[in-house]
Amino acid sequence: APAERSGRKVLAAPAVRAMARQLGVDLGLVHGSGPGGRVLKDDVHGARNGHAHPPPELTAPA
Amino acid sequence: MATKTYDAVVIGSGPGGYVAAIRLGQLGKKTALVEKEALGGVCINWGCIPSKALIAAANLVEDLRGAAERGITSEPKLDIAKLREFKDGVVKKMVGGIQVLEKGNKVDVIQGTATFVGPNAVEVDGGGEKTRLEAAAFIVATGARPVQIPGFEFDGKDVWSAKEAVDLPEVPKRLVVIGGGIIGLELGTVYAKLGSKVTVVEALPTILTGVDPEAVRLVQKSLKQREVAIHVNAKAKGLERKGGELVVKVEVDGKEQAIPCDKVLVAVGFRPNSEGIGLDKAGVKVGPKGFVEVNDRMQTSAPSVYCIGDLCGPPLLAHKASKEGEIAAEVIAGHKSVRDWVSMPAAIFTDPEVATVGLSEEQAKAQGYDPIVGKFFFSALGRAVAIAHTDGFVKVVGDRESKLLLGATIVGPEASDLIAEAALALEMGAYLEDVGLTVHAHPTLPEAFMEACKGALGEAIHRVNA
Amino acid sequence: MATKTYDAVVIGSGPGGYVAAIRLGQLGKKTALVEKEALGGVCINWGCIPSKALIAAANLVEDLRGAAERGITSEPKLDIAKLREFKDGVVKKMVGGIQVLEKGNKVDVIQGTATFVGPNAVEVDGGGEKTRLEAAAFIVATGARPVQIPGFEFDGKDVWSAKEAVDLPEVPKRLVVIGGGIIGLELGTVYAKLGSKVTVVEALPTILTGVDPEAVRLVQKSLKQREVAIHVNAKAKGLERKGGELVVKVEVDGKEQAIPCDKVLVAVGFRPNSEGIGLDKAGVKVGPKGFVEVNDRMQTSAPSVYCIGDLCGPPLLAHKASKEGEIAAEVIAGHKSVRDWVSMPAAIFTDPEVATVGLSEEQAKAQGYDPIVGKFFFSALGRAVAIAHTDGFVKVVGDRESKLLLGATIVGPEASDLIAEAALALEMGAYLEDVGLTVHAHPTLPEAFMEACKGALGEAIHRVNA
Ligand SMILES: Cc1cc2nc3c(=O)[nH]c(=O)nc-3n(C[C@H](O)[C@H](O)[C@H](O)COP(=O)(O)OP(=O)(O)OC[C@H]3O[C@@H](n4cnc5c(N)ncnc54)[C@H](O)[C@@H]3O)c2cc1C
Ligand SMILES: Cc1cc2nc3c(=O)[nH]c(=O)nc-3n(C[C@H](O)[C@H](O)[C@H](O)COP(=O)(O)OP(=O)(O)OC[C@H]3O[C@@H](n4cnc5c(N)ncnc54)[C@H](O)[C@@H]3O)c2cc1C
Repeated sequence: APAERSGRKVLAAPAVRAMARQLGVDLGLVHGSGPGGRVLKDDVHGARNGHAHPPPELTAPA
Repeated sequence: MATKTYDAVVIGSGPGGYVAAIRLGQLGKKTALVEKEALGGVCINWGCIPSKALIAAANLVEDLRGAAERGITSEPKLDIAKLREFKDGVVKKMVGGIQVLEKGNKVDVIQGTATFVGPNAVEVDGGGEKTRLEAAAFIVATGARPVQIPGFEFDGKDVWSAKEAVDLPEVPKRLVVIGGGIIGLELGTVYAKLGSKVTVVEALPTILTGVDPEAVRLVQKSLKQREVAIHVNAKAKGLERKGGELVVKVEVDGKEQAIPCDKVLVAVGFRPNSEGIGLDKAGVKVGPKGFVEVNDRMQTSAPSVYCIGDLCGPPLLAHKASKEGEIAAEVIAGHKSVRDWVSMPAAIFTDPEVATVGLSEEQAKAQGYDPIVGKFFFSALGRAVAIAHTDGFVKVVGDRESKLLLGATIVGPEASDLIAEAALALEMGAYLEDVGLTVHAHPTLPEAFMEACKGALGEAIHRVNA
Repeated sequence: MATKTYDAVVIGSGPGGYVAAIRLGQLGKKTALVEKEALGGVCINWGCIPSKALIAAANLVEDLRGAAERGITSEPKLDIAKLREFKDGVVKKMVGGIQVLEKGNKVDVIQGTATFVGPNAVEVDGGGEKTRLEAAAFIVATGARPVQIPGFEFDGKDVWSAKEAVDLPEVPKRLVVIGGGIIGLELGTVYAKLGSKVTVVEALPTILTGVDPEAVRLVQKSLKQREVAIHVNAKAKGLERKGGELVVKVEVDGKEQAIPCDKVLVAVGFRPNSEGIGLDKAGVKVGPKGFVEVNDRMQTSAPSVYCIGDLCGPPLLAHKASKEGEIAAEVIAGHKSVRDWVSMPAAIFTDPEVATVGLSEEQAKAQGYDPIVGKFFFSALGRAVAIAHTDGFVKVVGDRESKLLLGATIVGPEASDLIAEAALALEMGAYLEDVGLTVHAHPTLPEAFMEACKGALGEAIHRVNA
């Protein structure tokens, strides 16, 4: 993904990154449900509860 | 020798150290902050803050000179002593503020020079009296100092460092500034506006190396309008004193020139203050250029020692020092904080101001992006025209494929403030469209950022798209 | 009568209409823009733009008056004719810019008054010559006009509307401003700074109704420092002319007062220009207060007619009009655009400036949030102290549970520019922490926004947290 080129592994806002660190979740393994795959807080929660790769129907835009 | 024990000891009270100490206090750590000179470090005492007080005052005088077209005429008189007093008052106010903040966060401020005697102890020499401070963790934030060049040793009289220049002892008739970087140009501009005939001597092929060339062109144009002479590819070879005046010898393209003047300001860079503080005793590894090596949690090679700010390397910026101070404090307090910023904005308070964040077009290419660029000139922006500050532009760089915003360069009125929105956009992972779709109040300067982002997508409103 | 056919016709060339036309052109629609007066509407000709040109000039004069503490003394002389010329030049430049933009986007600009003769046709009266324009889609953007009050009919001589006040025909010795809202105070402040003795008469219990009371207090304080008299709960009853001077009769708490003056500015609101343009012929429903009813795609009750800007209701703001113009144009071009903004910033160019976006604390409560508030005063910010503009604060409102940012109020230097970052933050769905973790350049004004966000979380650095 192009985002990798800027040295940023995943598209996520600072609060989401901080939360993932705190919870010990690897953002690189989280499916981002935001625009363009942006990882949101809910995605991190989901990943932590064992849904590292949620089924696509759960992440399709509403 | 008395011994005191703390959870953490911070050495150096610049924007790195004083912020780290506040944050440690906030997080419940018993903290000492050791400072050998004035609280606040370079930034508060003779850097960011006082330089900007002078710049703002000089800008006001300058604004006046250009105000005749708006029907405002005046012959401003300048009382340098009064301006210096104002600047001193600003510094005093900020230093007092830091004192209150440290106290409010239960930080002990200790006056003296700290030297490591082991990985968990420093000795503080407070002028005669010595104290031993023991702690589980140390944050070293001793900053950096101006580089001297042979033949131009700082004497506080004829040859100034930034420190003397910011102190504004006088407005010399003729000032030679060696070094056309940020600090040299910020201060050179102040003196030019206050009445000095300024000559800038820069060894590299351009002033403001590393800054967007179009931005540099605008700064250069404005310096020339203020009759500032600029010599690039020029090496300062030596200084002579001839009957009351100074003569700076300069080599340009192999030919020697002599520039007579009354004061010389040398602003060619900063070197880290890593010697003489016993870093070896603590087991801290120092890199080849004297900067302390750290990882992204601000940890050095010694498990008990953290290092932040100018001391651990570029960019030498106050807000970088403060951010690293917060991170180090949080790591000491057991948080999982890490240096993971996407954007580290930089502001240059020349005239016009220049501010940058993220990637330039060149950097984007170098990182493998196919960049798209959007540009909007302040001369087309209602707010800029209304306030009679139309020099400059906003330029944004995005990724052609994903349309992610990658960086921004802003030149013009309030550029230093306007960059904040771009920094937030980058940090949030915004697309060009996110900025373009966000309503921006009219008439305001940030509309230019919005238009530049739209322009990169071929959808600018106030510029005919290519 | 000649007939021309377009894909879309835009009526009214204010910031709503002229932007809509540009966007339609951009999207490949054959477009006409009809204007009966000057291109640019209220905003460009006697609203946002020229008022800010006057405000900026008045601020410069004012800055000078306060500059003695910085060692700058001067006796500025003001040439009103010259300032008016400058302001006219600013307007001319912006109008010229719009012309270029319309042309560049292949929009036909037609001078004249448009009246609907059916849902798909208007007649344009260009002074004698009439043209019929037929189109599949119309965007109506005829804006609004100042409200008159009985006894104070605008005569362009003694009783000014904003239009005359912005034109700056003279600086009256004594000016009574009826209406302590945004426009009345912005212009009242200009005249006070230029030398008028200003009295504000406001019918409600406070000036700037709806704005954060703390912000209002600061504006009020600064008005009083400029010797502006403020009467609240005061009803303007009538105007008398007595031997060369005017006397405004005011009722305060049931008692009548007489305020002698030289000019009266009435700024008590705007009413929509929905009459006389044949909206009924087009089948467009007009609401009880004269505003045209639209849905979130700017569609009226008539399928061919869209309506944007002041004409379709509050807030009466130029950037709202422009945004709606873009949306209407995109909907006409088949895009799925919709009015879905989270943030609609508003800027008030008083002294200090006030800018708001999102929810206030009260609004947050009313919407069922448990709000947390963070506040940071400019008096504690290095940049503000250095530029000698320390009045004001940034106040942010967040949601206690989720820590989402809900809104911001900024009072102080450059507030109108600083609100952009907050607007983007809201639009991006930022948490308080997102702003707090974003590096902000030092020393700059937006650091106050960062500190306020951190403060709401109990983690401000430059303020001792409660
Ligand atoms: C003229 C000028 C203008 C500038 N403008 C800007 C600007 O606009 N924006 C910006 O971001 N940056 C600016 N900078 C750079 C900025 O000042 C530095 O990046 C910043 O001060 C670095 O902070 P620091 O905490 O790392 O160290 P410093 O501020 O250098 O503080 C180090 C402190 O450590 C103390 N110290 C050293 N050794 C010991 C010891 N052994 N024991 C006890 N105390 C010790 C020193 O006395 C000093 O107070 C400017 C610099 C200058 C010179
Ligand atoms: C003194 C002042 C200061 C202001 N400052 C600000 C500010 O700082 N920020 C801000 O956001 N807003 C400001 N406003 C408000 C802003 O000007 C309006 O919100 C904005 O102009 C509305 O735009 P519009 O396109 O809806 O209509 P308008 O700008 O009112 O334009 C309507 C146009 O339609 C034309 N028209 C009307 N009927 C017809 C017809 N039948 N045929 C052809 N043409 C027709 C009119 O001649 C006019 O040019 C200010 C207003 C005033 C008076």
